[in-house]
Amino acid sequence: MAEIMYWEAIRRAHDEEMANDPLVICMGEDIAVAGGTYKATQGLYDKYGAERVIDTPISENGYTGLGIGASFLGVRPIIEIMSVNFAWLAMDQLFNSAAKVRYMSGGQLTAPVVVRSPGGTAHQLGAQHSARMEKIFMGIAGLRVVTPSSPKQAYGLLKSAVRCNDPVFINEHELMYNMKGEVADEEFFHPLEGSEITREGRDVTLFGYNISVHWCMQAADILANQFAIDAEVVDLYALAPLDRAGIAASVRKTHRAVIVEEAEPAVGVGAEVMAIINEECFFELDAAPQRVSAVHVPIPYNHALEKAAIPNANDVVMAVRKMLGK
Amino acid sequence: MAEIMYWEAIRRAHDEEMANDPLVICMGEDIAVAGGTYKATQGLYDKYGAERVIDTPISENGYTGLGIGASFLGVRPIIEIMSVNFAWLAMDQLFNSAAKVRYMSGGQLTAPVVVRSPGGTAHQLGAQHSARMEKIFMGIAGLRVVTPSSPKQAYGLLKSAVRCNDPVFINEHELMYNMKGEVADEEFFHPLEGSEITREGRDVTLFGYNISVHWCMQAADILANQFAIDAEVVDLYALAPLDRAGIAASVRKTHRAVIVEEAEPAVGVGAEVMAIINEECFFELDAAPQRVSAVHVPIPYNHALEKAAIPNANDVVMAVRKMLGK
Amino acid sequence: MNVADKKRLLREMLFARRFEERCYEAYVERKIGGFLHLYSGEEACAHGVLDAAKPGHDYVITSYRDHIHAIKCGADPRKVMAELYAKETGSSRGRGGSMHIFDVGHRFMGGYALVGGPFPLAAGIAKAIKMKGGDEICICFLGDAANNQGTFHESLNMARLWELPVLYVCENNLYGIGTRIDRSTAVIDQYKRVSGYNIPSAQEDGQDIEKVFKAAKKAVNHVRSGKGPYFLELMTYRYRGHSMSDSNAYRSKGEERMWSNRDPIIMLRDRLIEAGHISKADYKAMDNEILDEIEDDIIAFAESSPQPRVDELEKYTLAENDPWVYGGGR
Amino acid sequence: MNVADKKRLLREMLFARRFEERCYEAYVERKIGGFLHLYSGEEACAHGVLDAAKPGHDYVITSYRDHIHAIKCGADPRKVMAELYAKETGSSRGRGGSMHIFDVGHRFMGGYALVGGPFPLAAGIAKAIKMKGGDEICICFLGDAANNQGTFHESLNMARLWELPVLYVCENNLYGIGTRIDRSTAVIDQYKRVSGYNIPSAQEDGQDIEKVFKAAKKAVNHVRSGKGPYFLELMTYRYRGHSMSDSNAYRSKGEERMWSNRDPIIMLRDRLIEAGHISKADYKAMDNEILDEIEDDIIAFAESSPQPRVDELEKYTLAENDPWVYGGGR
Ligand SMILES: Cc1ncc(C[n+]2csc(CCOP(=O)(O)OP(=O)(O)O)c2C)c(N)n1
Ligand SMILES: Cc1ncc(C[n+]2csc(CCOP(=O)(O)OP(=O)(O)O)c2C)c(N)n1
Ligand SMILES: [Mg+2]
Ligand SMILES: [Mg+2]
Repeated sequence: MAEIMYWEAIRRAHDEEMANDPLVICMGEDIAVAGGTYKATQGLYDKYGAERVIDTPISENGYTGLGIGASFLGVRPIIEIMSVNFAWLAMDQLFNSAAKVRYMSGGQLTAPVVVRSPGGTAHQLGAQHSARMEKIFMGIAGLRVVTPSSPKQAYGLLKSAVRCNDPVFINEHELMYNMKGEVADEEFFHPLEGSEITREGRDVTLFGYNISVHWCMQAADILANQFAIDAEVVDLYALAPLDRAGIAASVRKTHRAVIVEEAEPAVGVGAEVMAIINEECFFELDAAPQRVSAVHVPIPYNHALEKAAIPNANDVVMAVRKMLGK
Repeated sequence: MAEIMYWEAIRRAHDEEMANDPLVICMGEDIAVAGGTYKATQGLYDKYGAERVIDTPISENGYTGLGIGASFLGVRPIIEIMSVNFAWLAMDQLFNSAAKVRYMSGGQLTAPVVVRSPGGTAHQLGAQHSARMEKIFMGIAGLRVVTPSSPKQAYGLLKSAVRCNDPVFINEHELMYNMKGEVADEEFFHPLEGSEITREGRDVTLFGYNISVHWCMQAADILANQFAIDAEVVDLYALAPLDRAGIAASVRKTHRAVIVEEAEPAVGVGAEVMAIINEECFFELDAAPQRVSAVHVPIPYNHALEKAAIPNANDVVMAVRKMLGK
Repeated sequence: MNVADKKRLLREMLFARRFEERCYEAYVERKIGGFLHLYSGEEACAHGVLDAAKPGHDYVITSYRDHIHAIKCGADPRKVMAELYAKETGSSRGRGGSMHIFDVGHRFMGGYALVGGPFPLAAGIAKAIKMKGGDEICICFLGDAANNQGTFHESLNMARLWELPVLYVCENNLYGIGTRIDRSTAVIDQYKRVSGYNIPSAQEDGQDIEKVFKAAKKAVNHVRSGKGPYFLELMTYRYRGHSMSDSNAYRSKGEERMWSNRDPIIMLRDRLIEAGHISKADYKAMDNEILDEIEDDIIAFAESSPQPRVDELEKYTLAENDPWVYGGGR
Repeated sequence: MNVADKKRLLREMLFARRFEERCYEAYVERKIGGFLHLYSGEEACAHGVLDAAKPGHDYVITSYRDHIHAIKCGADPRKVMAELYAKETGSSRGRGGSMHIFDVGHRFMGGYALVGGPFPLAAGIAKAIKMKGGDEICICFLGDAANNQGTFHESLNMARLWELPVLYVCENNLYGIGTRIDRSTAVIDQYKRVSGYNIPSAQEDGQDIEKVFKAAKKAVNHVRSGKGPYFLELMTYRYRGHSMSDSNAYRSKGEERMWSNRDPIIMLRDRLIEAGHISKADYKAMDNEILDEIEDDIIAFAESSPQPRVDELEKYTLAENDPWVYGGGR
């Protein structure tokens, strides 16, 4: 078991899957010769060559569609979109082609592409480079969405996504590529559905995903140490489909829920999880579920404003304390 | 007061606004010489000429961006995207440019464009022409979203949208263009925020928008006549921002909420309204709020399957009866 | 092209015409729903090009105006009609409809309803062919107005950059719905637009199937021999409105007459009659045979086929029982 | 271009270079955050083109590599620096940052961070100019790699179709981040790519400001005289990595040396010295003056300016107190 970084875990998954199947390719801007903005494909160009590790022109809709077309014939492209903000340009092919082709062909065709992209607000990248778009990908039938919160998940989710016959969008995070974590030396595959209890607790459930799992964990520590509140943390690594049963099971246990998302609240993960709780176990609730979300603004460049726009562990602590009157 | 059709109301709003301000233009595919797929711009080409009523190439991102650029200088483009499914192609300019330019320029620039597009499932148009995408537009800061449920709203909302300094997306509906309704002969402007109580009631609130308001009204009739249930219907014509106060006020009165949306449930209007209810008036609820939504599938061509995928008044009745145990 | 081929193509094109016109009727009778885009008038394009290629072996992809391309690739016309009738026996099991005919067994990779959507998909199919090392090519048929979509530009650049075996065929019928080409496009000759990608190209009369065949042969050979993409523009005309909901009011009678004087079927028929290869009576008999086949075989099949089961509404949304969803099968 | 102009331009370009290099330092000192893209090496492009136009009168739009374009349009360098320092006195009130400099008062319509995003915006600005009947033109500066974006194709077609007064300037520095142009683009000469839109175009040495000026004069005159769009490609080179987070490892030392031998500032300086219009000492004095101005005036202003107020986080998201939100003001 080695401690490796999130980007190394992604790189390893690429490498193993490319070694395993000659039809696995990867493509994206600056991913080949330069090894990728976040190093997720470092060294693969030298190892697998230009036919399989492809620097694309700046043509997001074009190369995403190209990858989808190739996947019709069994090629398994891993497409990197350098920043999720650029994915708006590729939504047409992702949703109109990849997500719908199985259905509209009556099951004849499928588009087993993986699209990876870092979402999230990093360090002062400004309004056009700080969008959090996971909610956009989650709402459309025919696409799976996962979002790793650790190197282990980053590795295992990508491995499964490559082999799964559905199109999968993987929402990564710019601030997490250098995060370290244990990843088993043996090959493994992470489920693309479900959720994970990252910390057991009895008083309240904190639902997080991707970076917000870490805020939840920090908050749980503070709550335990300073306020004697025993929080459960649930990692929603699968955003589409969401784990209804897992969400409900935790709420049935704790009777309280706080959903923590880095994005603005409107029609987001928090709203959907709340709706699921309402539908599945409303009368189990001892308090109104709460969202901890970003402020509904384009992200400002100024650092203090940026920090004020995005939630943090302290916001989670405050929300829980308010909910429990402590 | 004349009874006119939804498309005629839109056409009239175009015409008046173009007469009022020489910088109002309209553009889109087949909207000029042919008068628009849904006749929303009929006759305007002859009246205002090719400089102001513009047939565009099939370049959704391009012409949307062009409209946005023109709006920087005070031109007020009304852009028709023939079907909301094609709007995926224009999301880049709409969200990366129009929605963010005011913020990232520190208030120096604004993009007063109106983008109109029919969403919704019509008659067997298949997976690539039946998306309901209002939820996608609602989640991003910097854009207003409205959706008319009647000719009156279609007229009044477009009028205000043209004059408002923010970018506004108007979600219309293919099945509603021929719907008739009263529109005052005198000019008027409809607010771009708020909600409207379409039917007063005491037992449960049915929240709808656009076409689903009509399902709610039908359902309310059936509920009143057959089950002695007195439903209130609230028309959420403004989807972004949503009317938190109006939503809460109605729930405080009826203590029960059903949200009716034509779209698949995931991260949609229903989820957001539920979240608002949870946040604003959770302890006023006598029952778990419910969503009545589409089935989470790409829309099939077959008519029976299509009907099964989309909710209707009867589904609303069933949901309310179940909630009230009647 | 020998006489037997010409006769066969005459029959195929006539079949295509009759098939499409029968769809028209079925639409009016409300047996077919949704959007319906007919190919009448353009038959020489698909037939000429695909006769010069290997239908069923080469991959083909196109827009919503797709019935005839599918059939020419080998799709069973009964299944195509059943699809239009929204039946479970339809080529897309009644889920797709007219705009989404698929017959992957015959390598017809589908009709797509987003204008410009197939450009990159075709390049991707060609990329896969190249990786797998086959001698297939991918042929992408699209309209003139589609070339204004950004995907055209992006795809042609990549196709050339990576030398992909893809043949782009532009069926230039002069209109995108009701907008005449000169009102949407700065450069009218579409084959000239690809010079910005250094892709060889040609323009040809799309009504004369012998000319189409010859131009396509050159194009197909170019692509199949590994020289990269090719762009072929065929000048043609659709007789009907853009779709069934189109009034077709924007075109002059004179223009329509001019084009119907160059009907691809009549031109080939008259040539064969003139050369003494067939008689008028032969032609009439063939036509009757086709009409009977369509009625007795194709329509009957579509009519009598079952509807999809409503409890299977959610099928085909995602892969079924995919082990990797649960972390792998081993 | 007379001697006074040349001297002025030498100063402007040197100022630009020093400004950018000072940004570099401030970034290293962590005074500036986010992404920072510097223009060093490319100064003759913006200065040559805009000197041939009417900065402050003509509209200008560009990408994230935008400081110098803004300043040349008339933006106060102190405000630009304050923006990089994320201060309330910054040109975008500290909300935009390096990639989003705006100075609408001087008709600098912004820097945008989505590659290819400004193509249609520029066409739209030109459309507005045309509607309003002014003699302004819109000048859109973008990189070589941006031309592979679909918006390039869509915008150039519309610009030509509607004869819009827009000048597209391609600053071809041979790379898009770490990808050399021949690895992303099938046709290397960018000015040739616009033949598909029937737009007149030219390619020019982007390091020699006199040549740039001359080529730009022709381009600007063309556009201003109502003949529609024009495309000007300038061959140039950036000295720094793509942004501060770029290692710049993908370019050879030889290539870098070749280009620095054709430094736009040094070339103009040496020409002026050779012709006896300035002395080495003059140049040195000018440089010192600039360095002092940057330090004492510009950096000092940025340093001493206040931060935005956190309670104003939500300001500028939507228009404030717009009466039409509430159904009109009457
Ligand atoms: C992205 C997108 N934009 C617009 C449309 C609406 N639309 C359908 S067909 C069409 C015209 C296409 O014309 P052309 O490419 O010439 O093909 P033709 O129908 O003439 O064969 C338009 C605008 C669409 N389906 N998809
Ligand atoms: C839509 C989009 N895709 C990708 C990027 C990432 N990116 C930023 S700059 C750049 C290279 C652009 O190169 P070029 O257009 O030549 O301009 P230069 O930086 O060389 O001036 C890339 C790929 C982006 N910002 N936006
Ligand atoms: Mg056409
Ligand atoms: Mg460049």
